Amino acid sequence: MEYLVPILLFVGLGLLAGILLTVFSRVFAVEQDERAVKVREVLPGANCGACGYAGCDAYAEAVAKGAKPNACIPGGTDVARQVSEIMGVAFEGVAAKKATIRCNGNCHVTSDKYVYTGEPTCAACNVLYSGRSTCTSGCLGFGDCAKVCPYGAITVADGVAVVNRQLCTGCGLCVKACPNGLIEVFDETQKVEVICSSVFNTKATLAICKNGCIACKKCERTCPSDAIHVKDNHASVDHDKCTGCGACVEGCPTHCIHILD
Amino acid sequence: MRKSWDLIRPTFVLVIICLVISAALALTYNLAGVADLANAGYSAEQLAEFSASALPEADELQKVDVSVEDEDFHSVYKAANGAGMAIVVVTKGYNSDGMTVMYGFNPDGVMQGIYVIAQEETPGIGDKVTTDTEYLSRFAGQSADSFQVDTVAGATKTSTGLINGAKRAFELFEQLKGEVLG
Amino acid sequence: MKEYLMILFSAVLVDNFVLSKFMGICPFIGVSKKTSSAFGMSVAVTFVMVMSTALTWPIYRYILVPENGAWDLGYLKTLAFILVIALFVQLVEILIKRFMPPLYKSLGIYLPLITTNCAVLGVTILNIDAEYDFAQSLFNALGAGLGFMVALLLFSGVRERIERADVPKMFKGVPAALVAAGIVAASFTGFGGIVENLFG
Amino acid sequence: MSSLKEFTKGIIKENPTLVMLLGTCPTLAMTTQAINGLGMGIATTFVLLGSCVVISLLKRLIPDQVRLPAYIVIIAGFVTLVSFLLQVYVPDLYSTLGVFLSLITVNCIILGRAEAFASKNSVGRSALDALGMGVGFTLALVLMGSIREILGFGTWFGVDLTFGVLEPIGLFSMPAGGFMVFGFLVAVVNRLSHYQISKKKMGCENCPGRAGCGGHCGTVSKTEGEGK
Repeated sequence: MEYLVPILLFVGLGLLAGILLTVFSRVFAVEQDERAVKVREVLPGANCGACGYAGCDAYAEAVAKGAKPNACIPGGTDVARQVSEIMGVAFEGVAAKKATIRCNGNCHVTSDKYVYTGEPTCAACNVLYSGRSTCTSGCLGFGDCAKVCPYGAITVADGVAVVNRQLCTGCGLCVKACPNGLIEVFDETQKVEVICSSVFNTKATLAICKNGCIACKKCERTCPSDAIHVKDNHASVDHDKCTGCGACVEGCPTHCIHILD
Repeated sequence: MRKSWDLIRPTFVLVIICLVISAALALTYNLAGVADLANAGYSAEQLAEFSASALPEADELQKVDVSVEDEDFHSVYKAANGAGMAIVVVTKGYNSDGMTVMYGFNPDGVMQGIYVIAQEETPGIGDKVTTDTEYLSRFAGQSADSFQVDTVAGATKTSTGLINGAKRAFELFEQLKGEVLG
Repeated sequence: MKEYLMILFSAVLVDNFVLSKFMGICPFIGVSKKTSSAFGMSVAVTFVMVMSTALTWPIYRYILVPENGAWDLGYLKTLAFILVIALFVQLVEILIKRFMPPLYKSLGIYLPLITTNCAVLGVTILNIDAEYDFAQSLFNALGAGLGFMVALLLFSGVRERIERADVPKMFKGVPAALVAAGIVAASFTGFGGIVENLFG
Repeated sequence: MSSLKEFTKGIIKENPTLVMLLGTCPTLAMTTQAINGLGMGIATTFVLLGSCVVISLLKRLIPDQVRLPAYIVIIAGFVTLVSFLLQVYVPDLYSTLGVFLSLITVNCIILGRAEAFASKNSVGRSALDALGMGVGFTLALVLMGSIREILGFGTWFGVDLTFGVLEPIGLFSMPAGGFMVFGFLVAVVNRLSHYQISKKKMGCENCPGRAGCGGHCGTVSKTEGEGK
């Protein structure tokens, strides 16, 4: 007797479980385009939004409905190739993008207005007289961008955030995290960038930061392809015209234009 | 045939697994005789250890099955050499899980001793009382009407638990005296 | 009614399932990084706990160990309970995915994690060990779920502060969180004597 | 991987408790004394070995819709078997393990290894891997148990070490102490392995909670370690 009842009980439970599961998975199947599921598995899953969609799930559904298969920047070329295979669409290369932090005001070249002992985040510090460093548009060094980077590509060295271009996938999460908007994401092939976003005039910048762009317009004159212009007291590179010749780099008196490795 | 087999295959596999496992368990459970082991209560050596402090004169305790339904009664034992009986009571101390305590009595109802079998009292505070032989020895020689044991400062809840257990044991002694000591 | 409240409060405060009974620690560490995900997780866990108690208690009382003592299959309770819980969670996941996609987006992703949660199976078994009747078991499950929620929310708040504090490198991440959990657990032992005399 | 490596990886490099942070419920609950930790470790190893072998035998037969219930029934079957053995032969260990014995079924290590490893590899490799994980888990538990017992009760495997002079610290036998000792241990392991801990080895994609915590739930991720 004690053998029969447990066996009957569990066979019944197993039967019930099996039937319910198959029925439920059949009847209540969400008409999910299985291509979207396959694309979702290929995507890295960092939900970074570089593709312009709310996350990987949203992007996968969009691809199933015909969105461009190579918009996943962090995934790079191999993800783009897999996605286009799944969708059976012609594969186009993905322009790999890298982030750059346009400030080199480390602790050796600039100083602080006050000693900040509050909440150790750039966002909080930026509220107090727009940041502790004398340069109000410079990097605060609390690493908000480092914390948000899913790939650990950004580290804070000597009070300035630095991007490790090998690890960076150009997902762009750090751009939103920086209160001073110092970070810009552009094609990996573009090598020249002005590493300063100072809004102060020549005399003020000279006093504040040795690495700062003093808006002397020397680079504007030496640039053969008219790709660099000084706007609101600091030079900025127009990446479409810039050929990466590096003429402006030597000319710059404070060496704030860098060739990115 | 192919399509329908795919449909029922998962259920079939799950049923087979459930069947095999439940059969195996039922088999081992009954063969190994786990059932009668489960509610065998305390083993002989454990009883000897308990009675050493709860009912010293008793040589060997035998379990007596009585029909007492209330919640805090656990079990009752008769001393083989007629030295009295031991009642095991579950009493509430500081911890809500309660303590299991054995109280020993000689035939005319004078408490001989007490032994705390299991307790979950707060380590370092409550459980000190349950192992403090000096305090436990105060229970010996108490009788129902002249019961006088005070609580321990700092572990009032645990010691009150032991005292309430003792009072409950006295009531149970009166109730079961006839049936157990005969 | 007083007795039910007693069970509920003792499950939430005194023997809190996470901080004193040590059940459900895996999600407690894994999911409590953000308060929003912590809240989502604890709502899902509370729901599954109450529903699985409602399912498993009758199975035990009327099938495994019936009153008339026809047979005693108490030893099979673990097997039966975990099968029922796993089945229930999987069915709920399918239903929510089909009928309430937004809810699935926020809560559904935690459902597979709940089947392997010690607290859910723990509640069902403790209900049987404590010989609670049906109503008491439901209150105990609700208390356990709320206790899980209290612990998780409290801890995710603490954890977000740890994230910002500069913790020595070897303690970064989980170790600091665990030590903080130790302190929170220590504070919970303070509730020990309250429940009994809260209701006199 | 050579079969020996398969076995040893579970003990140090990918120790389920201290590195992967799995199976934390029994780790904290059952380590008030070293002997309990040992008992729980051995019981879990037995169940892990048994279920991994059976699951890797049946891996092609179990269709995907019923994969989770089928695995759980197999694991629960082994757990009930272990509880019979303990009840008959080691009753006092059975009473100390109590409810946690039946909670081995939902121990994250077992289901984790079953899904991540046993359902993809041959029987031999799964058995070795299960044994390695089990031994690693037991060692971690005994280590935790010893620390908490020495500090909390002043004894080690029951042997009194305090010579009546030292006063044991009650905190360590309480839940709060458990969390702290576990935190310190993970920190030490973190330090010893130079922050190379990463969930990736265990396979984040197999962990049922990956959606909840976005891939690196609580451990210092590999890349972050090198980035510094």
